Amino acid sequence: MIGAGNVLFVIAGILALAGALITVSSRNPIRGAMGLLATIFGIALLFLKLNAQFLAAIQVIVYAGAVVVLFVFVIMLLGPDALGEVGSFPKGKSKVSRGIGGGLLAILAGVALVLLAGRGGAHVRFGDVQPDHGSVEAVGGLLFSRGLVAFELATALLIVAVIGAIAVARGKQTKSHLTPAQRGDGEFFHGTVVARDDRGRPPSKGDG
Amino acid sequence: MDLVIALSPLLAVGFGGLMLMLAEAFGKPSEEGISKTTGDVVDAGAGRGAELGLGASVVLIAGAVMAVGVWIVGPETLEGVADVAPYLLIDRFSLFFTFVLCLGGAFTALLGGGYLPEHRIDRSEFFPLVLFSTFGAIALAMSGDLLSLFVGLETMSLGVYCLIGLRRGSARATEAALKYFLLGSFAAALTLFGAALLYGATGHTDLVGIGEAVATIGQPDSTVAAMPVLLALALTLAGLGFKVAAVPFHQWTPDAYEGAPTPATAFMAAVVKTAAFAILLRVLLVGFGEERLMSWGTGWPPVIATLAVLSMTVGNVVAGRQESVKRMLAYSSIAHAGVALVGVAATIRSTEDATASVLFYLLVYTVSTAGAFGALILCGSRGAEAVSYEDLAGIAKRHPAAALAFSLFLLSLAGFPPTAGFFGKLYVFQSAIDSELYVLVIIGLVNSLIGAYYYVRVMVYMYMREPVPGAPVAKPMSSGMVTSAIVLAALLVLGLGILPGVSLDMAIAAAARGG
Amino acid sequence: MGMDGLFSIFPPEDFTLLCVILGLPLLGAFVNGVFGKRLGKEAVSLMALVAVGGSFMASCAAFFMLMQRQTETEAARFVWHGWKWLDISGNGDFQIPIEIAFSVDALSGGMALIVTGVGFLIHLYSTEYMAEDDGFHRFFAYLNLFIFSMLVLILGDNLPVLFIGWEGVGMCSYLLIGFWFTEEANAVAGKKAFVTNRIGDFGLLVAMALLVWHVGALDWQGIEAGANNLLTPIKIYPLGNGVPAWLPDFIRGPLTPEDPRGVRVTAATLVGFALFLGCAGKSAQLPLYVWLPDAMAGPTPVSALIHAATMVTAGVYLCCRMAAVFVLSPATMATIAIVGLATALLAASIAFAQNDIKKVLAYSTVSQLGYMFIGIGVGAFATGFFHVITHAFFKACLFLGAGSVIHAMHARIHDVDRSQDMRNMGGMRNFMPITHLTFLASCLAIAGLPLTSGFFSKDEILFKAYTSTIATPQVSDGEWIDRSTQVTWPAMQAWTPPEDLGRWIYTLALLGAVMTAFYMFRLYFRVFWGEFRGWTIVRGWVAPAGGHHGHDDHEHDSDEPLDGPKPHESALQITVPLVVLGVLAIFAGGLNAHAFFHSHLFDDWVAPVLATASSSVGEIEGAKEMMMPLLLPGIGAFAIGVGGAYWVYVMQRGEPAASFVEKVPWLHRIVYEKWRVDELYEETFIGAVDTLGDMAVWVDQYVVDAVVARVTSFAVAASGTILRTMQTGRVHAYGAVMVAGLGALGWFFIAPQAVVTVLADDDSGVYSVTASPGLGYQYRWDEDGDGELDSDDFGDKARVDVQLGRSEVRLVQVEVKNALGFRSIEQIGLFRPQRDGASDGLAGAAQEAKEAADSAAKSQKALQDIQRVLQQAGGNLPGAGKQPAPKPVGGAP
Amino acid sequence: MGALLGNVLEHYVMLAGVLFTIGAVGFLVRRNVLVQLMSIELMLNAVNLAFVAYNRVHGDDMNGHMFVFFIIAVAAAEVAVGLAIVLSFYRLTGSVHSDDADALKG
Repeated sequence: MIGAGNVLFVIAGILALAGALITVSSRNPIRGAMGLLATIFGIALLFLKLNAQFLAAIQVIVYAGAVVVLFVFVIMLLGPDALGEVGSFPKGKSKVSRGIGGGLLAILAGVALVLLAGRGGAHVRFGDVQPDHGSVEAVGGLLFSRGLVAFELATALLIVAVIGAIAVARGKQTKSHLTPAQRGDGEFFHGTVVARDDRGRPPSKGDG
Repeated sequence: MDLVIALSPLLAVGFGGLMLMLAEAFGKPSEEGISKTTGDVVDAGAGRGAELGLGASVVLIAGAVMAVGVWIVGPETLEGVADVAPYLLIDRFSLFFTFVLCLGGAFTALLGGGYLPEHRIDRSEFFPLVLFSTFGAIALAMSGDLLSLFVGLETMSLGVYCLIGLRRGSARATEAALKYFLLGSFAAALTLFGAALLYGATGHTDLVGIGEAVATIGQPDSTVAAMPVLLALALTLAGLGFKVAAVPFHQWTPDAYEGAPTPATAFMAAVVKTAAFAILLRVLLVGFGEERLMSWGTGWPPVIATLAVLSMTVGNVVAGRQESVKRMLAYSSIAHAGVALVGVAATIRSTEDATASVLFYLLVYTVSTAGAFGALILCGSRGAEAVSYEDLAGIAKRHPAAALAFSLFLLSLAGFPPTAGFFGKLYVFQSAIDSELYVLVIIGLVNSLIGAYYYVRVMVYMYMREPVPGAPVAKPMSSGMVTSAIVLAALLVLGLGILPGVSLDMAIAAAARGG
Repeated sequence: MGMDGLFSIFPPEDFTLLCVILGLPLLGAFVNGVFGKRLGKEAVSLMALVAVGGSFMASCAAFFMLMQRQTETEAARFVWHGWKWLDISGNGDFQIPIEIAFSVDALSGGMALIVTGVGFLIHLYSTEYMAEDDGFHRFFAYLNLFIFSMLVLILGDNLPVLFIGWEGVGMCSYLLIGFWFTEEANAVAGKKAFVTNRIGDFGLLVAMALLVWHVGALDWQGIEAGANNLLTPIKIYPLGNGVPAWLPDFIRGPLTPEDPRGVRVTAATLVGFALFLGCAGKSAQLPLYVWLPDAMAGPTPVSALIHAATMVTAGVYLCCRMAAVFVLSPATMATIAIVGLATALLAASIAFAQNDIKKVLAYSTVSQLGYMFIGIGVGAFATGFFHVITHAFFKACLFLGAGSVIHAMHARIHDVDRSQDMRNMGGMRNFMPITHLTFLASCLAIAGLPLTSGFFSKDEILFKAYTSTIATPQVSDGEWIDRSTQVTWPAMQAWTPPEDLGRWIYTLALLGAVMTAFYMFRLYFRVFWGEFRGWTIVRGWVAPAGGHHGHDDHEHDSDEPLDGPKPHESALQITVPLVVLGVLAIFAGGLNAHAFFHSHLFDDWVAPVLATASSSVGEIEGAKEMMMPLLLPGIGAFAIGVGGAYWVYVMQRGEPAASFVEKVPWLHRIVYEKWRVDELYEETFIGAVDTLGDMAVWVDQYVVDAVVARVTSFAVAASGTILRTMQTGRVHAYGAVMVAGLGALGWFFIAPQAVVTVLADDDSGVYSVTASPGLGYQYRWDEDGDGELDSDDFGDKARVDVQLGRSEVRLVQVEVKNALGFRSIEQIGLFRPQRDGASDGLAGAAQEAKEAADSAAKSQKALQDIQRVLQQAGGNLPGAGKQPAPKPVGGAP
Repeated sequence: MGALLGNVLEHYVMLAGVLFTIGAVGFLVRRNVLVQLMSIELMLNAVNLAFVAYNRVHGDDMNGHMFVFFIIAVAAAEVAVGLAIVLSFYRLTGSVHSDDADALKG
């Protein structure tokens, strides 16, 4: 019998898988980002199916609302350069790349399927859960009681991310790529280190 | 109140970081010579590297002192400690690591305070990043739960990625940051999947609970499946092996070490590696400490032993072929991770002694490697940095003190008596002998022979070679902060060598509580 | 102040005089190193001399105090305890405290006298020799530091402290070799010395670890007291109990047919080998001697002090110190003697081919060190050590004399290489009489002129080589707990060297003595006799068309020097040490002149210290009567060697040739043109010798150097390069390697590992086989050995007990299934030996062992041999053993 | 089978495993740094799914849910830092091709 719940699982699963495949295979990163979005929504649906309402909401808000948007923003910022891969995949050496990629995928997926399903073991059916399983109250209550320590630790993480992202990315946003000659670092113009640079870049005394 | 005392090292570092941020944000940029010290970027707090570095090192040393204080008070007498468990375990094991990590962070801050202005990358973000990254490292070392493990690991790692990428104008630095970031995130994802499997199999995320659940496998009424646990073990080992830079999860190391600003390199070698070993020990001994998993046939000890052999051999062999001293030190750090892994594998028999030997080794390695990078910094100056062996030719004549200090740290890294490095190796190999891992010991000793070659090679260049006429040479810089860091490290290297007993006793005490 | 006064100031149990002995050179090094530049040369010299001189005086005081206390049987020993350095955990729960402690006894007291005494003379010498060097103060700081390190090495009361000195002298040697570090050769030599010594140090470290484990002590008294613990069989193969089959028998010990794994090597042998590796590195024995000749690139006083008199003898000193350990292993002793012999011969033959005066002396040093090790190896510790002392006198004198000659030559030639070349010398006795006489005295001593010091020490070594025997120790029964298995070994006898080994050593060492006498006098005659050949080597001198090299300058009249100063005798600071050492070189033999004077002062002096070791050393029957007969060949060797050299280098070049001129005119031309005679000898006799020398040099260069140094370093370098290319810089490659590593880890954990431990009891015939535990493992067995698994179902039974009859062989199988259903099968061959008292004999070679085993069985307990067959599959390192491929069985979901 | 679909733990875990594998393979074969980052996000999402599914079995302790909450937070932080580094790399080299990051090697 295929009930409504089962349909939801199938649809969400297919959505997630298809999105994932698009993400890793599309040449255009925008399309990849859209694939990621699909996966995220698929997984959010599965969260709902698993009584994880709170996480489903967070998943959509944070991933779709922040992460994917950030990706899209950066891709837009870079413009056509974001395509990045000229001729490597899926064009040019594509047969080899695709072969390797496909092979790896098949092997790893097979291994994962075989192992994770707990071969030969009985399937674990979900039982009943409390009505507040996965609700905002339940998870939130836990976050501010037992999980408070981890929560506080996460603040440090966010501070680091903020400072770090600013420190690394701030500055002139002009598209003024260094010429190959400038790409060497002022730090590294001595001796053989530069000689090893196969692009033949002459040393630069500047430090950007 | 007890809890505040117990957490004081962590709190000190965290609040210190916040204060430093405020000081940076509301401080006036140094008027004089900003363009001289920061390149093109002028921001609040820019050009104050020396002051901020001093502040950061004071905070971190305060953290170390507080760790000692809590040690003396005795973490087991503090009542509130149980409240933060299992996310943060305040025991002697984590206090030992807190001390070592604060020490490593303090070295980094001092080195940064001298290095950044000299090389015109005096970015004020450096020091809060060091503090928060150390914060993450301490949290990682303290964590007794996969959740805080993950959060601490990421806090530490994100900070380090940014420390490397801080040198915005440098393609090499950015490249190093990019590589480390991509592979680091990948490894973190692997670890996470392992965590998920463990949770699925055991229903626990705390290591003690996991350990207990794993022990029930095979009992008739057990609901825990063996296979996810084993898979999770493999994934966890891969993820943590990445952070400790064990072969074959090591390849990011030389690239990231070479591209990063040297103080950041020192941070990676000293702090990141130490914290990763702390959690590796805790995970293996608590989470996977079950008898069957610690058996030589099927458990993790043979895997760790293999990683150790590979790391020592590959690290040493490739280090000998480097032209860049910094890159050589990167490979040597891989080799040192291998030696520490020998100690981890030795926990198979004499668990406490072996753990203690790893702890002591990490302390020694932290001090020695921070000193070595400090000496490398001191040997160079803007536009004439010490990078390759040739750059260092004849430096003993131009800056005898720097050359002498460098030699001392190199000898310690090579394991010559009576430096600290010798005792580090001695204890590790001794515990391996106790566990009858003779092959490991022999391979380790042969490797330290190979290692002596390239460490001595640096000294040969410094003392016995003259620079080729016209070739670029490193011009030594002068910086009180770098000098003080080196002096501190040198005192510790000699002190730990002449009187290793005290710190070893502490390591043994730490291992007894933590294992 | 009398002796009592001294004892009240420095009580033997808190002997602070040692701090004075050690502290003065350290103080000197510190002052000269830090303030030397400002102090000026006079003050630096004074400081250095006072430091070493004071240390010498203090050593003398300590020596006299020792004489006061020492009796014939009881060794005096004064100790100073510094502080506790560290604790090492031993085998078991106890801690072994390692102290910073120093002690002095007959052995170390004598050595300290040599080091400070000869050291003082060489310091004095250096004040003149190095007078014009820019790094004067640095040189003396290093030299003082060397004396300090050497004293730490000698006086240290335990192995770790000795090791500090051991490393310290290495470092000082390194610094002093590279003293003129502008020269590339010095830098290379320094590095070579450093790296070669590290190989030796590796041995010493291993020895320390083993001593901690087996003896539980690292201080001299503790080691000596617990040395007998080393007479246990030892497990050297990492996980199994046996010894690898490819090891030669004398390392494996006697083999019994019943026990296919052989009887194990004793701990004493392993410790002995490791210690000797350390000694061979420091004392330049095969194959680690390569660094010493190169190390002569440093200043000459350094060669004299470090590379001849003191540091290189540290290995011999350590051997004497640990004599109680060495005698427990006849295999080690024999190895030491043979290695010493081979080194002595090889180095002597190389010395023929050298023209650099310092190179000849360098190889001669290596050769003499070989003799010392022969002495050690045959159990004549006191004699070997006596040779250390006499060698210190005559070799230091030779080096200093050579330095004096070089100094004189250098004043004329101003070129380091050419001023050391013997072909440019000759006739030096006319210019520098004191140097000549002292040099001659030392040459006679080293060549073994009867009644000189070298005669007594070397011939005593030869005598002992012929007559000494090492008692074969009884190896006690041993046991250890190996994981869950208890393993017991029966008592047995250790390996005994073949009986005629001593005779062979004696004969070959005699040949070496001939060679020594020859090359030393070749050196002597070419340098001091004949005509000075250095006239041509002057700045601005141009060879006439078709001119020859300097060594056959027959076109020049030696009475008409060209421009440039004549060689002249050196200053007083140089000649005084020469005279002192020369006199000692002649007369020091009186201390131990067994042969003619029946004097054995020295033997008596060190005998109490070496008493434990000596008790294991005996002599063959009638040894006393053999002394004179064995001495005569030694005197003959001296006569042949010196006579040969005289005939070749003096007679045929001098007067006899001139008298021929009148009698046989047709010979006149050839005799007149004496260089042709020279050339004839070059072609024939000397040619042959030179060829031999060249071959030895070739072996040195291409075999020893190549095998020891090049091949290994090439292998390391090549693998480094290959691994480097794998570091492509590409993120993908890195990620792929990581995933591959993860895959390998996963594979290891998922594949079931059928690792088996066997607990065997041959007496009852019950063999219990335990399969290693694993998460989610299930097992099924084939106990009866019919090749079929007994059950179709897997169970939890991880252990079976099998009962075997005598001589029965059975193949037990276990199949392991893990949680995924992957399986692995392992076969264990079990064998119960026929070991039933007198039922069947043991084959020839092992007869002795069998008797020993039988007697042990009677006296102690029933002969019991719990065997354990450890199947190595996967038990060594993962992947090392065969790892059965997992076979997926069962339905997939 | 049909009735069980979506009510059995193994189905979710298998789905998570496959997603994780797709992400890992994407990380390994793609050269575009942005896509590699997205692949890592896929892997983290797969982990999230596994955690939640397991939590459904382990009852009401909500530990798995809490873990996922933190993973999402960390992922967001990671992306912010990662994209900053990518931008910086792009500014210097004009490329988002990870094979262009090969100046450091050997």
